[in-house]
Amino acid sequence: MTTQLTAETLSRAIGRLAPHLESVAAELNQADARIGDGDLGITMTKGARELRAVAGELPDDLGAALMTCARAFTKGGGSSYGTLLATGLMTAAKACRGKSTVDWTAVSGLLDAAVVAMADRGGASLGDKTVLDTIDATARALVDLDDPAAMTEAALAATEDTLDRFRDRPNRVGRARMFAEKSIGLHDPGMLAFREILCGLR
Amino acid sequence: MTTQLTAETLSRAIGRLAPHLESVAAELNQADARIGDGDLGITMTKGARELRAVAGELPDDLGAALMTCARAFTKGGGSSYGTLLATGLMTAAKACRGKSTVDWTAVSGLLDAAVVAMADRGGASLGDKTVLDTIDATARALVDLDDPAAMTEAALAATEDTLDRFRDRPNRVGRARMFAEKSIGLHDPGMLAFREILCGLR
Amino acid sequence: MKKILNDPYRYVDEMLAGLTAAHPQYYVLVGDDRRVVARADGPVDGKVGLVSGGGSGHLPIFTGYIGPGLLDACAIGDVFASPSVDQVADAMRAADGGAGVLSVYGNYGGDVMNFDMAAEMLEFEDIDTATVLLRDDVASAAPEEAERRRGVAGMVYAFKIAGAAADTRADLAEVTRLAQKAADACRSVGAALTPCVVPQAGVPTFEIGDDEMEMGMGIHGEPGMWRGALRTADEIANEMVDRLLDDKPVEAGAPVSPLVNSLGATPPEELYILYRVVANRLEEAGAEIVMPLVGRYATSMEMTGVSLTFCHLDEELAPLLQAPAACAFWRV
Amino acid sequence: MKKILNDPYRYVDEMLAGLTAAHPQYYVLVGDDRRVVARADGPVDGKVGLVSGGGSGHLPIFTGYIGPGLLDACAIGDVFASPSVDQVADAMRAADGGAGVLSVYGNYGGDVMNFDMAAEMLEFEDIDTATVLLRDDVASAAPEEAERRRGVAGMVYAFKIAGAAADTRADLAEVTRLAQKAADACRSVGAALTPCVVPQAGVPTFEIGDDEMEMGMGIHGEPGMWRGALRTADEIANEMVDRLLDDKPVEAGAPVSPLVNSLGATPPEELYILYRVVANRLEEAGAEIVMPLVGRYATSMEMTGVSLTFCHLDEELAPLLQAPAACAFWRV
Ligand SMILES: Nc1ncnc2c1ncn2[C@@H]1O[C@H](COP(=O)(O)OP(=O)(O)O)[C@@H](O)[C@H]1O
Ligand SMILES: Nc1ncnc2c1ncn2[C@@H]1O[C@H](COP(=O)(O)OP(=O)(O)O)[C@@H](O)[C@H]1O
Ligand SMILES: [Mg+2]
Ligand SMILES: [Mg+2]
Ligand SMILES: [Mg+2]
Ligand SMILES: [Mg+2]
Repeated sequence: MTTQLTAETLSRAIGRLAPHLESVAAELNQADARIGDGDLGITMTKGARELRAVAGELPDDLGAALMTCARAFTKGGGSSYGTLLATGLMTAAKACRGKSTVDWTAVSGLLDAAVVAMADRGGASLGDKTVLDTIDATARALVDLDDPAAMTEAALAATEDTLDRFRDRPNRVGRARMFAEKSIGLHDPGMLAFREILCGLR
Repeated sequence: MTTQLTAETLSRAIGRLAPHLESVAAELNQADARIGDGDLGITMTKGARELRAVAGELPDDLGAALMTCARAFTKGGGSSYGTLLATGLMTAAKACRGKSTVDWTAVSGLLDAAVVAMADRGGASLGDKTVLDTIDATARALVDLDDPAAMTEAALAATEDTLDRFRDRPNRVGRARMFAEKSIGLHDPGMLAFREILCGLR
Repeated sequence: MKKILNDPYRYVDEMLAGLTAAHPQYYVLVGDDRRVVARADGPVDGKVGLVSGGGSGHLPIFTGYIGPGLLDACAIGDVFASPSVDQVADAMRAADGGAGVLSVYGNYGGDVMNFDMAAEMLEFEDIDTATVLLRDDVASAAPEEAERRRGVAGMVYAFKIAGAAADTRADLAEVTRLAQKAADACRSVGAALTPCVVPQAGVPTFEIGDDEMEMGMGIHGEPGMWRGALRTADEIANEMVDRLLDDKPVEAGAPVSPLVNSLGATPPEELYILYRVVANRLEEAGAEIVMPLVGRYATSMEMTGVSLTFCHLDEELAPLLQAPAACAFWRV
Repeated sequence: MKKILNDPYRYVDEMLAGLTAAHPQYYVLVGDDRRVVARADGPVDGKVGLVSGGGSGHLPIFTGYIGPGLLDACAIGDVFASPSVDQVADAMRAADGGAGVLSVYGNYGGDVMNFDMAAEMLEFEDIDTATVLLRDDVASAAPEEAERRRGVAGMVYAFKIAGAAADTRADLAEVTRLAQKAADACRSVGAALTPCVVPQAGVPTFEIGDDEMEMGMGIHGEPGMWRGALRTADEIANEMVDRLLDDKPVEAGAPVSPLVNSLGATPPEELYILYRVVANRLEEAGAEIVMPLVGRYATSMEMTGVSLTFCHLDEELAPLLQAPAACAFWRV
């Protein structure tokens, strides 16, 4: 169990992730339609397609590989979620530049840094009921973990827990802010999409 | 019964005509609405108002007096009917220029000339189911008559007869041409308005 | 079809008050009943005066096209109703710079009578007049009856070309010849998707199903050639091009200016989608596309729909179309 | 709300193809996925490049305003959707004439993220960038939260003034200062009467009763301040003027440019009826009216409704607003 995160790991993860994201696109569109513009599934499908296209030829440098993945989400669509994911991935890319392997225990810190960059990019704070809250909870849950399978389960548990905690609060940023009242009782679509990413990594 | 047509006759006729036209405006609007734009009553009301305004100060010259009446129908509105009436009145005005009296027997000829001018102005022919057909029939009916009361009754009889003869034919000019099929079975609004003019002169 | 207005009977007067207040450099209200708009810097001495007019509700037609290189005055009726004879005569007087007055307007019965009668009045005042009627709507009568056709967006070309001709200080006969040539060069066809509301009437000008369109409908709701399910942009554009080219084919290499016009509510986005096809088809037909126009040039208030006009040019007309001109709605 | 289109997913691409084909003297398509439009004669060497962009469906905003004295490039998203980071970065590259790039656009969350991220990419390429956000919609947040306000038709003034400033060859800091000053000078409020249809969605953006209007509604259907029975033109104009002057009063004698803007279907006739009141009220308030604009400057396709913008000018901004500029939709 002393594997490490490499470009090869990323490439294999994409192989599982892409088909899963495509299979849940309709659900994500629906969730986004309730309090947004209903395109979140499209965003994830487009991202998945771009990821597939690069999965086979990721550079060995983990930073460069992560940057390639980030670019998959800045092409094609201009959705908030895609840009935020790209922001998070680029932050990780910068941290990993020049390394071909990274310890699994570093993942928690990478997620922390991503949350900071994404908050900066989108102007949201923790507690605003966005994808940030699930990533932050995941970062907490992964501290010191070094087994990828166990990490995925821990991340999912933290994410489910966050979804539940936030369901009855209002959305405070993005398109959903317009429907703050309506959003009470509904899951944030971006949080749901993050859960599906984790499911896809399983 | 050897009276003649004078400016004074016109002035008194306006006194009877104007209120009558105003009283039938709604009916004429309705008739026009069926196969046109529903403004014929408005046109007649506006004309009546302008006529009232000039009735008291008609010049003695019959030509000038008729020209003043014609102008009452070129002001304010731009409806076809107003312009056609003005065209007919102006034709009569030209024929009467310089005279302060005209024999009643001349009226038939004045109407004939008016029909020619109006046909020229509007491009319609006799038989197209327009006001021209009633004026022409009236001109026929008035040949050699010289008693104004008898003339009005003869004109009305000719007009009623023309209305009946044309009812089941299609309109061939003006706005109503668009609704040629629909116009079968309906009286032409301009013919109806001519009947009301005659009624008002009674 | 909701409208923002006050008293429907004051619609046109308030509109003209706002129009002339917003653009005093172009427009000035003249005439007793404030239904005549003239060029702010007119009449232009020694230039043939250009007059148009008709019912309101078609901006920029007619009044909008007053300005240097365009019209000198317009007589403005109520919405979809002819201006009065006196108003037309006032417009002609306002346009007269001593070289005579040419009236350029659409072939609608009421307008023709009133312009003709006003012209007779002007002749009494020793002002020379001439008339050019637009009959560009191919849907409004068969080719054999082309004289009965109504005038629609082709007016824009006639105004522009007549305006440029008058600016050269050509005499009334020559300006009339060129305006007539421009009018004869235009073919148009429209399609309506939704009606509009005449303020004083308060009800839609016609009824049409939620998924229907009518090809060939006139700008006041005059019946067209077919009504049926809404087609795609490419189908609509192709049918319109076919109808126009059938009526007047393009000569190989000849310059043609196409106008893809919104009847009001249809947004420019859709006009550009149509324009792709129009441009391709014209090129296929061997035309040289000159000064394409895409936008709202002749409308019926909030009607949804489009019209397509081809103006078939030559060495004489093309430079006149491209000569400088300015009004609040269009600059060349 | 019937639309003339082909494949809804090709709506924007076909629109851009038609736009650039119709006006090649102004616009050229660049970039990998043909979602960037740049000035046909650009980039202009040594001039600050001006970039804008955002979701489609607002013509002439954004793309229409590319031209001399105006913008240099735009990145165009799907209808009401942000362009991608890569598209924005491509627009910035296309606009760069070596003096840096200023982005001027409306304050919408997705756009802000994507422009910011693209700007970071450009910094890597040693291109200086700056940003000015429009936040002119007074209905979108209270004065205390003015930072959260959305950008609407005030963009037109910011584009124009920034364009004129860039034309003087001022440097990036100075063009940014003037563009920011123009943005800060604008206040807008809109009212919607009917919704529009986003092609890919196929349904109206909101529902509203046949006799209702909504004051303060945003251009994508964002909720406004009140919904109620349709008011008269004068009532609507007066309320809008009140709201704008409450937010930013006119200084006596100060130049103000008003923009009475149609959201799409509302015809110019109605805009002029509104303009009467706007002009009277501004004059009463002591303003000097400069270059009033009335027309379709910032729309939401076939939406019925209007917006009113006041741009509060001074000796520095007024000449920039009135400096020459040209695009297919507007000439100054
Ligand atoms: N400014 C923001 N900061 C953080 N998260 C955001 C922000 N805006 C949107 N999100 C997240 O993205 C999700 C919506 O994504 P997406 O559908 O792409 O938005 P849009 O269609 O409005 O561009 C939200 O549910 C939320 O989790
Ligand atoms: N060209 C014409 N020639 C003769 N009569 C006409 C002509 N056009 C209209 N009319 C007559 O005028 C009547 C309609 O008048 P009016 O309502 O004023 O028309 P519009 O409202 O279309 O201007 C018709 O019923 C017909 O009798
Ligand atoms: Mg979304
Ligand atoms: Mg979106
Ligand atoms: Mg009528
Ligand atoms: Mg009428």
